[in-house]
Amino acid sequence: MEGVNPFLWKLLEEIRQEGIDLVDVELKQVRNTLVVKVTGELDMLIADNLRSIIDEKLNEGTVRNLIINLEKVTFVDSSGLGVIIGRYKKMTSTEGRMYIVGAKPNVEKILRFSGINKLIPLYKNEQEIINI
Amino acid sequence: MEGVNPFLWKLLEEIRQEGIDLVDVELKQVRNTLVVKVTGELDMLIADNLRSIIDEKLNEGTVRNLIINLEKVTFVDSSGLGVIIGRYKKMTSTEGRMYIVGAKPNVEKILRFSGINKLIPLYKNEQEIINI
Amino acid sequence: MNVTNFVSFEFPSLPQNVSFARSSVGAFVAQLECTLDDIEEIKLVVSEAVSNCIIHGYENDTKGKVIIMVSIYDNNSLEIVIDDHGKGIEDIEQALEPTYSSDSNRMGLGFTLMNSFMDELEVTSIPGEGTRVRLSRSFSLANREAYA
Amino acid sequence: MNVTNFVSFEFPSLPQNVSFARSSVGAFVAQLECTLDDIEEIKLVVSEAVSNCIIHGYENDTKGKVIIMVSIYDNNSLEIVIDDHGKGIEDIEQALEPTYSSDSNRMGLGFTLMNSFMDELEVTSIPGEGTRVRLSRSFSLANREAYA
Ligand SMILES: Nc1ncnc2c1ncn2[C@@H]1O[C@H](COP(=O)(O)OP(=O)(O)O)[C@@H](O)[C@H]1O
Ligand SMILES: Nc1ncnc2c1ncn2[C@@H]1O[C@H](COP(=O)(O)OP(=O)(O)O)[C@@H](O)[C@H]1O
Repeated sequence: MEGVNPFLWKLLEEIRQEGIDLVDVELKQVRNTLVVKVTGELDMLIADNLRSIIDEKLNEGTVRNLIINLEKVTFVDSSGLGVIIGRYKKMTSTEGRMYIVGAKPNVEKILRFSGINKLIPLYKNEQEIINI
Repeated sequence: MEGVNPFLWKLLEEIRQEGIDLVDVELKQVRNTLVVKVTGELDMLIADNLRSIIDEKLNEGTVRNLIINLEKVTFVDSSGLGVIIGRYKKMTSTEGRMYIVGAKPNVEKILRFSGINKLIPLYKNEQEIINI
Repeated sequence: MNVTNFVSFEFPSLPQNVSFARSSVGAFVAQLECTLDDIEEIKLVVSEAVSNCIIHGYENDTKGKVIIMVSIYDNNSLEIVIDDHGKGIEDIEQALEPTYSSDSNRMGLGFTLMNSFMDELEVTSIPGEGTRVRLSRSFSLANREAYA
Repeated sequence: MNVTNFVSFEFPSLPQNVSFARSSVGAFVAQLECTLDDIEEIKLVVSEAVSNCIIHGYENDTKGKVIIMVSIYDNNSLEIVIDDHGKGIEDIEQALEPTYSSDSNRMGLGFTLMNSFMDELEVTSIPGEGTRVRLSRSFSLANREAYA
């Protein structure tokens, strides 16, 4: 292992510099609610990238409520939780609401373990939020 | 790693000595045709076990034709091919016929690469053999 | 208690190796008699420990090395040791406190997760030389006996 | 041509580690720009080489050690080196012949598969000391460029 000018590392650099998305994320804004649907494993590899994608949108100033859809997330660790909690702080600072929907049992277990569910309510799906 | 008195190794020993099956295999005899349906990865770990399960049945003397159903086999290497070729030699020595059915594309690729398909015809499913 | 199987890995401190490390260790420990949930928990603690080596130990420098050693014992237990040769930890007691993090963007939850999902967590470190995290856990043999 | 990522593994010559080895290497090489079929082929050659260490190198003695080193290069190529400290090979030329096997129950297809599915195969051995198998393969960058 000599020098670090790697193929994949270059890709990561590009991501940082040019905003190419490493994380597979879908953004959908319905009036003042932003829905962020992430696919894959929420760990340190994608944390920075996911954070900046969401923040860029939030900084536009048109988002009041944030829904994180974790339906297609198969793994989350504390780096992933950090991104979620960070967005929560941002949302409450502007008096917005935040929700998490669709967490699989293993992901929900970690959300509950960390106590995040006491700050950000968990729902099965987006429909369930509209019905409340 | 000191001494080898392992949990799993003990299990492997038991398999050898007591005939506990490591390989997930289903045997079905219809008149003089034996259908062997294997599940999992056909490598050196299960090769010996699979070989003795089939041979035990063949040695009963009631089997004339042999069908190996690979529908649920996700991987095969030369240890697995060895078991198949060995059974082929056994079958031809008693003038029986042998067929392979249900190989997935990646498994079929290795069967063709090895030339086994020139000795043992490949079919989609058991029905296709009956129809010939 | 004898070691029945063992694997050691060594790889550079690249972020994409966190995912590789947890899935490889997960594949290895699958030979224990344990549930899929147990394996998910093992993958989580490995993810935490390896992320710590990269983020804290090497401060995101990708030229560091991470070493993982996994041992499986004949009583259906396992030990995972994760080493880095990074900057080390000055105050281990403080590092182990729930919610403590030296990085304001992080949650300080890594060691808490390791502590909760494993039976034992032991951290040793020499500042300037590196950190060793030793994790162990044993699984009941109930399932295994039910099969036999 | 620079190494961009690297992993080395060491584990005992137990049959259950063949499956672990091929799936771990498969997970690691998934970071190359290549197809799922390519990864299947890599898993196959690893399975062959590791089985050889256990069956031939250590003659099924489970106290041996198998070492695998995988390097990924910035031109989308990879190198896999598989070492054992087993009995070694007296006549490498003969061993490489298609269908040659020292074991009448085996097909002598291992090296042929490695040769066919990899760009390069190099076998070095010292009888009584061990064997090294070096495999390499490069993948086209076509896909990668299509994405960029
Ligand atoms: N491998 C390591 N090398 C150096 N410091 C570490 C390492 N692992 C943990 N630490 C220190 O311990 C603190 C607590 O770690 P942890 O509980 O995992 O939380 P977090 O990773 O969120 O900071 C870290 O903030 C860091 O200061
Ligand atoms: N790691 C090894 N150590 C010792 N001998 C080996 C090793 N790998 C291969 N060989 C020798 O080379 C021969 C050919 O290997 P191979 O083509 O894989 O076929 P097979 O495994 O079916 O015998 C083996 O039969 C064995 O004699």
